[in-house]
Parts: sequence; C-alpha cells; structure tokens
Amino acid sequence: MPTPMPIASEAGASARVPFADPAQQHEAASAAMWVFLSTEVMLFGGVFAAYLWYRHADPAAFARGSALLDAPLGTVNTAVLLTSSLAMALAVRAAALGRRRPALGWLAGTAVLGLAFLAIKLLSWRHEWTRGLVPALHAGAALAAQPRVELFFVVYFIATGLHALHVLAGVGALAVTGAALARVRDPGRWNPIELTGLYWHFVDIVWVFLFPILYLVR
Amino acid sequence: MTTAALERPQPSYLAAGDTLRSWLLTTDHKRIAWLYLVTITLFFAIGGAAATLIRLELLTPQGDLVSDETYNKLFTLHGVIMVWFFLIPSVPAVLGNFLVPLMIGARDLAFPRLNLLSWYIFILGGAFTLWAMVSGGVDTGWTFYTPFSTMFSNTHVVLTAVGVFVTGFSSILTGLNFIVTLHTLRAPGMTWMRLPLFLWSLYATSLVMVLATPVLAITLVLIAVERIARVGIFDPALGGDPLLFQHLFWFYSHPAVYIMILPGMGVTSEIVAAFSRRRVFGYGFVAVASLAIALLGFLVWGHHMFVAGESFYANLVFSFLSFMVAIPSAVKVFNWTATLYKGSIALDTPMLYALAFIALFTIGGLTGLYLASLPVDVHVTDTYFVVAHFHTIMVGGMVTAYLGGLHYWWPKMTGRRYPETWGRVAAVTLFLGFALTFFPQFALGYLGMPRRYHVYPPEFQVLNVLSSAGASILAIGYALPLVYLIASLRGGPTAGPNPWGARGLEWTVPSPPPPGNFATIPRVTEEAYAYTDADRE
Amino acid sequence: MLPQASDYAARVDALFLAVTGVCVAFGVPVMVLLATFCIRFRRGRRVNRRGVTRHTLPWEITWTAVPTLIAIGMFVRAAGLYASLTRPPEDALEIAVTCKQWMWKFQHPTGPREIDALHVPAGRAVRLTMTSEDVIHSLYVPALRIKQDVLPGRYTELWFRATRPGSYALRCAEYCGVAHSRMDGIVVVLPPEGYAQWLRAGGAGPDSTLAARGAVLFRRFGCSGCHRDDGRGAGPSLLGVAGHDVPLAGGRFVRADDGYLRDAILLPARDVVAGYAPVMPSFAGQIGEDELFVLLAYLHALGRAAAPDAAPPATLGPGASGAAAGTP
Amino acid sequence: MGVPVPDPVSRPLTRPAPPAVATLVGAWLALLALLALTVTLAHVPLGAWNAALALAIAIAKALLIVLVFMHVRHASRLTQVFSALGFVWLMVLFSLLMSDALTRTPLSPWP
Ligand code: HEA
Ligand code: HEA
Ligand code: HEC
Ligand code: CUA
Ligand SMILES: [Cu+2]
Repeated sequence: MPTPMPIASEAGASARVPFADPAQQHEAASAAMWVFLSTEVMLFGGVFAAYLWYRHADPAAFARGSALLDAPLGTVNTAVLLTSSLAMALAVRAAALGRRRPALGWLAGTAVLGLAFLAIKLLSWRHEWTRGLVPALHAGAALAAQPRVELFFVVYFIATGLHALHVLAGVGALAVTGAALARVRDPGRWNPIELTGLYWHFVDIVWVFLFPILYLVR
Repeated sequence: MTTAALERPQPSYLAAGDTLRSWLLTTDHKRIAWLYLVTITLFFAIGGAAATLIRLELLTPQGDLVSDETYNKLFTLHGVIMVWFFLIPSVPAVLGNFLVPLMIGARDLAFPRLNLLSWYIFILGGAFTLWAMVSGGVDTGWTFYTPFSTMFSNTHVVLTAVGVFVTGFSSILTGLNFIVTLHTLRAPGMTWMRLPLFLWSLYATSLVMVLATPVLAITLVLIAVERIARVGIFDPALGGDPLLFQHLFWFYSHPAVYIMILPGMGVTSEIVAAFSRRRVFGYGFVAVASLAIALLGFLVWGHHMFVAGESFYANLVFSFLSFMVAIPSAVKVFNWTATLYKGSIALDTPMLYALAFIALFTIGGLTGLYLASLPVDVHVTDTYFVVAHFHTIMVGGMVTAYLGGLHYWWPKMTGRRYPETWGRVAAVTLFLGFALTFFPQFALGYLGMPRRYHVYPPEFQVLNVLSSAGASILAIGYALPLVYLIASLRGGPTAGPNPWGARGLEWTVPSPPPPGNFATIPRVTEEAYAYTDADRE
Repeated sequence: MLPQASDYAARVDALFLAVTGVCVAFGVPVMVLLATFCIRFRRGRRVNRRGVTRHTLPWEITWTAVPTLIAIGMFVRAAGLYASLTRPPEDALEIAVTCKQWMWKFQHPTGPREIDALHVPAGRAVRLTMTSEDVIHSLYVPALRIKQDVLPGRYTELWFRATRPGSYALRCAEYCGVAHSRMDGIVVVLPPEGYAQWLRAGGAGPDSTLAARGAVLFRRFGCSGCHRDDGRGAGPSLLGVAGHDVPLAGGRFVRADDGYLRDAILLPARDVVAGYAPVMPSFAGQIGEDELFVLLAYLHALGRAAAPDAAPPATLGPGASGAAAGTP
Repeated sequence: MGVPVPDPVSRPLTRPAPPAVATLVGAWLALLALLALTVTLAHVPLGAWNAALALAIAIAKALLIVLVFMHVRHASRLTQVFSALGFVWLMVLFSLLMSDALTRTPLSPWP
C-alpha cells in the first residue's frame, strides 16, 4: 500500500502520492486553499447576514451601539493588521526568492503584529466589559431595556470573537510554517508558506469589512 | 513503475492487511469508502428503527404506543440521522470515495489523509449525536426552529447541534477533496467533456457542500450561543427574529436536498448507460444540468417559508425560481428516457433500481411543483403531503439510487457477485413497499393531516394503516440486500474486472483493484460511454 | 372528501387539479416510454438498434423550452390566486388571535372572546390578526385551504370568506412542542343571523367592545397622561394616527399599521415621531398580547375618529425638544 | 480504452516571479490611506452615503489585498474563479435574504 508522504513534504525532486509531479501538487494545494477560503467566506457570511438583517430592522439601535465602541482603538488595530499583511507578503516574497533568513524574519514580524492585534482586541473587549456592554455576562445600564442595542453587541462579540479565533489560528500556522521553513532544504521551491500567506490575508480581509460595519455606523 | 509491474498480478486493496489498524489508519480511498459504508449502514438502521416506531405509533389515532415527548424525539432523531448521517454521506462518501480516483485514472484522492480525517470527523459528529440521543434525545424536529429550540425545548439541543456542526465539516472536507481531485488529478486525455456523468454530478454536489455547509455551521453556533447565553439572536422576546433563523437554515438545507439527489442522478446516468449499452443521450446537457441544479438550488430556499411570514414579494420570487429549478431536472429525466431508445436493455438489479429511481424521482419532483405553487403550498405545507414529497425523492429516489449503485459496483468493490435473483426480488419488494408507504401520505396531506402529529383525527386512520403496512414491506426490502450482500462476501462467485461489459476506467482494473488502482496511469483517448453498435448486437 | 367551505377553497382545488393535469401530462408519457423501451429493446430481442443519433440538440431545445413555458404558466396562474389571499376587503370583520402552547384565543371586535373555537358569519370577510405568546404556531383550516404561521413578537395576518355554514376543523400546523398534535379547535361558520344571535349570547354590547375596553386600558397604563387628544402631553395626540402615515425623525414617513403601533408601544426607541423626544417608556413585559390587541382596537378607533391633522406638532407640550430627536 | 503509457513526465514547479517590494509597500500605503479616508468620512454626516462609501472603501481595500498580496492578479484562471466564488455566493445570500426584509408589507400590498 502506498504510504503518502507528509503533506508538508518538500516539493523537491518528487511529489507525494497521488501526484505525478510537484507542479501538480502545488496546483492542488493552492486550489484547496482557495476552496477552503470560500468556505470561510460563507462561515463569516452567516454572521454578516445576521448583521445586515438586524441593522435593517433597527438602524438607529445599531448606530447607538456602534457609538459605544472604542473607534480609535479599532482604527489602530486595523492599521496593525494591514501592516501584518504587508509583512506576510514580504515573507512570501523572500521565501520565493530563496532567502530563508529574511523570510523567517518577516514571518516573525507578521506573528508579532498578529499578537499585537489580539492584545489590542483584548484591551477593547476589556473596555466593553467595564462599561457593561457584554450581553448576558455583564450587561449594564447602556443595554438595559434596549434589546436591539444588545443585539448589536451580540453580533459584535460573535463577529470579533470568531475573527480573533481565526487570527489565533493564523499565528499558530505562522509558527508551524516558520519552524518548517527553517528546516526545509530549498525554500525557493517550498510552497506551504504561500498557503499560510493566503490564509493570513483572508483573515485581514474579514477585518477590513468588520471594522467599518462595527465601528463606523452612523 | 516499470513494465514488469504490469504483468505481475498485484494483490487487491482488500488483501493489503486485515488488522483493525490497517483499516482504521488507512488512507486508501477504497478502504475509506468501506469505513463509511459500515458506519452509515449502522446509522440507517438507527434511523430506520425510529421510522418503524413512528409508523407503529401511527397505526392508531390515539397516542398509545409512546408518549408525546418520545414521539417528538423519534421523528427528530429519524430526520437528523437520516439526513446528516445517512443520506448526505451515502453516495458521495461511499461510492464517490471509491470511484472518483478510479474513474479519472488517479491513484487516490488529492488529499488521502484529509479523506481519512473526514471520516473521523464524521464519527465524532455521530458520537455527539448518539450521545444526545442516549442521554435523553432532542425534540425540535430536524429543522431546529427557533424560538422553540433555543428557549422552550428542554432536551439536548446543544449536543445535537454540536454533532451536526462537526459532521458538517466532514462533508465540507469531502467536497473540497473531490473538487481539487477533479481539477488536478484527471489522467492525461481525461478532459472535462470525457468525464463520466457520475463525476459531473459529484462535482456539482461538492460545490454545494462547500458553499452551503458553512452557513449551517455558523447558524448552529448561533443557536448554541442563544441557548447557552440566553441572549437574543433569534428569540423575539429578546429582540431577535426567528425568520432570520429560517432563512439561514434553509439557505443551507434547500441546497442540501440537492446534495441528497445529485449523486443519485449521477449513479443513474452510469447505470442507464451501462445497461442499455448506449452513450447517455445528450451527454453535455445532462452534465451541465447538474451544475445548473446546484447553482439554481441556491436561489429557492424561501419556498420553505411561504406561510412563515415571509414577504409577499419574496414569496413570488422564490416560487418562480422553484419552478425554474425544475427545468434542469426535467432535462435529465427526458435524456435518461431517450437513452433507452435503441439501447440493448438488460433488466439486471442495478437497472431495476435505476428505473425505479427515474420513475419515483419524477413523481417526487412533480409533487414539488404542487409545493412551488403558492396557494397549493399554503394548503399542504406542514402536512403529510410534504412528508410524502420528500420521502418520494429521498427514499424512492436517492436511497434507491444508492442501492442501485451499490449493486452495480459491488463486484468492483468486493470482487464477488451477489445473487441476481435475490437482487431483483429485493428491488421489486422495495418498489412496492415504497409505493404503499408513501403514496397514501399524499392523500393524507391533501385531506389536511399535519405532520409531526402524535395523535390524529380518526378519519385518517385507514390511510395511516396502509402506510404502516407499506413500511413493513419496505423494512423487508431493506433487510434482504443487507443479508445477501453480506453473504456474497464469502460465498459469491468471483467477478472478473468487467462483469457488466461496461465502459469506464474503473472497469479496466482488476476487481477488487490493487492499492494504487492503476499499474500505470492510463491515457484516455475516447469519450465516456463509447459503446458501439456492435456492443448492442 | 375535504369540504370546500369557501369559494377560495374551490379555486385552490381547481388549481390543484390543473397542476395534477400538468404532472400527468409529463409524468405518464415518461413512465410509458420507459416501459415501452424496456420491453422493445430488451437485450436479446432482435430489433433494429442501429442509427443511434448523436444529433440531440433539437430534442434538448424542445424539452427545455416546453417545460419552461409551462412552468411559467403555472407560476402565473398560482401567483394570481395567491395574490387574492393577500388582499382582504376593507370591511372585513377584524378578529384578534393570540395563541400559546397549546391553545387558541379569539377576540371579536364586539366583545366576545372564545378559546379553541371561532364563530364567524357566513358570507362576510373575516380578517385575523395573529400573534403568539411563546413559540411559532400555525393556524390551519383545511376546509378553507388556508394556513399562516403565528409568530411571537410580530403580527401575521390571514383572511377568508366562508360561504358554507358548518363546523370545520382548525389545527396547529407548525410543530410547537409536546401537545402540538392536540392544539386543535373548530371554526363554526354561522348564517349571519345566527352569528348575531351568538354574539348577543356571548355578551356583546356597546361597553364590552374591544375599543371600549381599550379606552379603559389606555387610562390604566397611563398612556392618556402623555397622549392627550389636544396634543398637550409629552407625546403626540393619537387621534387620526392609526391607519395613516406618520412623520418620523429623520424625515421618513411610515404607515401606522398594527406592526408599527405594536413597536411604538413595545420598542418606542425604534421609530421616533418627528418633533418628539424619545421619552416614551417601553411597555414590553407589562402589556400582555391579549391586552395589546385591546389597546390597538382603541388606537384604531382613535385613528378613525379624526382626519389626520396636517399641522405640524408646533404647539407642543414640554418634551418637544426637536433638536434632540432630529439628527441622531 | 486507456492504452497504458508511462506516468507523464514530471513537470518542474514554476511560479510567476514574486511582486516587487515597491508594489507591496505601495499597496500597503494605499490601504492605510483608505483606512484614514474611511475614518474621516465617518465623521462627515452624509446620510445614507456614509454606509455606501464605507462599504465601497472596504471593497477597494479587499480588492487590493486579494489582487496584490494574494497574487490573484497574476494567478491562473482557476484561482481567479475560486477567489471570487465565496464572495459571489455571499451576494446571493444577501440579496435574496434582503428581498424578504425589504419588501415586508402588511396585508393588501396590491392597491
Ligand atoms: C432530495 C431531496 C429533494 C429534492 C430533489 C427536492 C426537489 C424539489 N422540491 Fe422539495 N423538499 C425536500 C426534499 C427535496 N425536494 C424536503 C426534505 C422538504 C421538506 C423539508 C422539511 O420541511 O422538513 C422539501 C420541501 C419542499 C417545499 C416546501 C414545502 C413546504 O414545506 O411547504 C417545496 C416548495 O416549493 C419543494 C419544492 C421542490 C421542487 C420544485 C423540487 C424540484 O427540484 C423538483 C424537480 C423535478 C421535477 C419537476 C421532475 C422531473 C420533471 C419532469 C418530468 C418534467 C415536467 C416539468 C415541468 C413541467 C416543470 N420542496
Ligand atoms: C433522509 C432520508 C430519510 C429516509 C431514508 C427516511 C425513511 C423513512 N421515513 Fe422519514 N423522514 C425524513 C427523512 C427520511 N426518512 C425526514 C427529514 C423527516 C422529517 C423529520 C422532522 O419532521 O423533523 C422524516 C419524517 C418521517 C415521518 C413523519 C413523522 C411526522 O411528521 O410525524 C414518517 C412517517 O411515516 C417517516 C417515515 C419513514 C419511513 C417509513 C421510512 C422508511 O423508508 C425507512 C425504512 C427502513 C427501515 C424500516 C429499516 C430497514 C431495516 C434494516 C436496515 C435492517 C435493520 C437492521 C438492524 C436493526 C440491525 N419519516
Ligand atoms: C412618558 C410619556 C408617555 C407615555 C406614558 C406613553 N407614551 Fe406613547 N409616546 C410618547 C412620546 C413622547 C411619543 C413620541 C416619540 C416616540 O415615537 O417615541 C410617543 C409615541 C407613541 C405612539 C406613536 C405615535 C405616532 O404618532 O406615531 C404610539 C402609538 C404611542 N405612543 C402609544 C402609547 C400607548 C398605547 C401608551 C400606553 C400603554 C403610551 N404611548 C404611553 C410618550 C408617552
Ligand atoms: Cu401549536 Cu403546533
Ligand atoms: Cu427546498
């Protein structure tokens, strides 16, 4: 029985069974990543749909809810995440050119920015907690008797929570990628880093939409 | 691969080890197909047991066999198990897994380990659901309508939701694997327009799995959050809107009904071609119809909500689109029928199943047109008319196609032949049992018997007794193949590589195939179903 | 056979038959051809099997186009009938329906209330405005061929004109928990005189109408303190409001239908009337669904009482700080 | 069918040259500029245009990321199609979903 080689195998001389050659394997891996990202789009899509539905049901309540968020913090966080995407793109580029050390450096930079994003996110959740904006767990006066404002925060926490989980998973993926990249023989012909990059950029895109619809509602 | 490998007969994939470990850690798509086959058969038995109890209870108008609570848990369990743990994985995960690489001339699916992982995820989801079941069950119906499911039911909703959620990822990963495999691993010369129609239908199915299932996943998460945290998402008392839940649920579940029919259509195309020794009439149209069904299938979900409080205009739009989604199905039915013309038709067991599929899918599909007609749906929605509609398509159609496919490829999977006479007897029994079980339900629905009724007005008893009688015939019909197929594993006569004289790459390799499928990767030089006049003489 | 208790029911049955006709026209030929081909071209029979065509396009076009046209025809016909289901006549008898696990409650405008039974006059249009106190239910009267889900937190509506006196089953068609299958009742269609008699026996009278009881509630809940007929309270006068367009802060206009009035009482912050401060407290949790219907009946009476006053609420009472409500 | 032939010749892994650093940094600067723009615009009262502009800017940002950072500009046709798939489907969900919410009317919608 043919035992396939590990998925993150080096696409050097030979390809993993069932692939005929490295090019085919690469094609498959990147197609798989894109299909996977489509499923992610639909997963977040459900949350966006709920947002759309309830914002339409009560626009004023959503504006009131949004006004309670810490917009400056959100803006800084957006910048952080956009910058991390640049770092990721540079890491992919360096790896493609076969430059291992710069690639590792940019990867580390991406991860640090990702963690910074999470730290800032935690900080802003803390703010919301202290101001009693957390439905069910810590709902203060701002939410009292305002079910639709509370709904805004339910959507807010689900959306940002799901997104934060994805960032966390992304940081994990960066670590695994970095560790593998450090060992691989020929970084220039090694493609998993591209896939990690695609995933990271996708997570960034989700935030690009979450930011205005959560923080900038008027 | 050397040429020497060509001559040397390779041991079959079944001989590649018979320890439990060799099965549970296999990455061979053919063995994974067996893992699914065994597990979904178990789930079918559980779902069937629930159906049996339902039909027994409905023998009398009073609720005398089980309590209300138990009855409600029974049909919920029946629906959940049958849909997510039997019918959705049935053809794709069993036959699809086995055949996709064989039919395109590949050694395996693109991601064999992911394929195994899908099965484990499926098992995990099943475990959660069974856990929910043994620890008391769940009584929301398979549709989990809010606010009943989130605020009123005091059964194991979250556990069940977790089970279905987890299983969803199994189906996403299977779909992803198929899509990538079909794009990248087709043998040289296997162009899209040479692809067997079974693969076109699986490709369309996979698209639906990949694009619809995530929405179900997030919806179930929202249910769990609302139920655990008691915050309003779908509960109007807390500012939410139950219609949003219904929209999200049906955005998945209507496309999901096409997950539950497209693969059956693919199986039927294969069987009809093989047993008429004819290329499927209008191959290109049948292929494209699969994609059309998958795409249009995403646009009609609102037809489940005609009386739910959906807007008048939305109702019109969804009704219109529901009529339109029938067109590609119509194209398929007509093309299958035309394929028989001037064919050389052998009424072997698989063909009997395929014919039953065409007939019952047509009937079931046509009853869908009643439901798409707004005023008729207003009358019969949430009655046994709907129950009959979907059982006709899902049991009469898809389960039939699944059994047909199982019989057709059984020699390939096992290297053995099943007893043909018993096969035909079972097929006919199933057809008759089916008709007796579900045709009376159309009448019940029209007469106004709502579904999910534990007790019912006495005037409906006669039709219900007929239906229950049919179900017992149906049960015999299902038990037969279970017995003789298992028996054939040991005693059945060996089958050659191509017992049916059919075309297709899967019939060019030994039965059962060796682990790597092909000694060398074939080069495809002709279209699918290239039967000649000589084949028909 | 299922009785047809209204003209509409007869038309649904006609449509049902028409759909059946189409299905037979398509289904039967398919079955017959399947059988014929299986017999005629059975393997082993000596028949001419040569000349299998590959030129399928004309066939494909035919059997795509014909069903498409017929499907469009079916849609049009069905949609036409359905539209009539959404157009109740103006003079319909308004009945308020509240349901909960597992019972139906009906309130007649003239006062009588009943449970699990609904008495209506034959020949007169009846319009049901419905809401649920807990989960989703569905009001289904097979003999009338009508059904509509009843949702919590929202009004849904249904109308019919029963023509044939008699009593007909009423069932709950949306799964709603343990006793779903026993949440049934009857619809009794009476000749008009019979209905009038039934009303009298049920205690209908000028003081017991919903609107009259609503006036009492309006005072009891303290609405009248803010909503004075002369408009000099904290809130707008409600004369001529129900059933008419009201201006909202932000410049939009909205028709004050039942849904709007309901939200105005339970979720007052959602749509604020132009020129008023959002000071009205929410009455969610304090007013039951039955009482809300009673209040609405009174608001409708007020709505009919005076033609809408075109004058802007210039002469307002205390709370009218327009700026605060103007731009959110 | 299927004359056996040896496995096809192994194709080497070829990839388009990675984008220049200047392109990447340029895209990043553009992203930050768009961020600044959207935050600024949010403070200008434009009524319904606020939401529309915020959305348009978000789409522009997403396109930049997809086309430049994710290399879709130079990717294969298949990748381009798949990269759009999820978004197109989301629009299907949104449009038909809102077809209900936006057309809610009480009974008697046809005068
Ligand atoms: C495999 C499963 C499957 C399939 C394939 C279908 C196919 C179709 N379904 Fe069905 N359906 C279900 C499973 C399925 N359904 C389930 C499970 C439910 C209920 C869920 C629940 O509430 O629990 C349901 C409910 C359901 C409803 C909602 C009923 C209600 O609850 O009120 C509607 C309404 O429009 C509907 C319509 C259709 C239509 C138009 C098709 C079409 O795709 C059918 C197309 C096929 C044909 C039409 C036959 C072939 C055509 C010809 C021979 C030519 C003639 C054609 C023309 C003239 C157009 N279905
Ligand atoms: C998806 C597939 C599927 C399948 C295959 C079936 C199969 C059957 N279903 Fe099911 N059904 C649903 C999907 C399915 N159903 C759904 C989604 C619902 C809606 C649930 C809801 O409302 O929420 C439903 C609801 C439903 C109802 C309505 C309940 C109600 O509304 O109150 C009824 C009533 O008759 C019914 C009957 C049957 C019968 C008799 C079969 C028969 O075909 C089953 C026959 C099988 C057997 C009898 C077992 C066979 C025997 C063996 C395999 C051997 C046994 C071996 C061992 C025990 C070791 N089903
Ligand atoms: C504290 C004062 C106050 C009380 C008490 C009060 N309201 Fe109001 N109401 C207002 C104000 C102010 C407005 C206008 C601002 C708004 O729409 O919220 C209003 C608006 C309304 C409207 C919408 C009117 C329109 O022109 O569209 C309705 C209907 C209404 N109230 C009904 C009631 C009912 C019924 C009660 C009692 C159960 C009640 N109100 C109690 C102050 C009050
Ligand atoms: Cu109430 Cu079912
Ligand atoms: Cu459907």
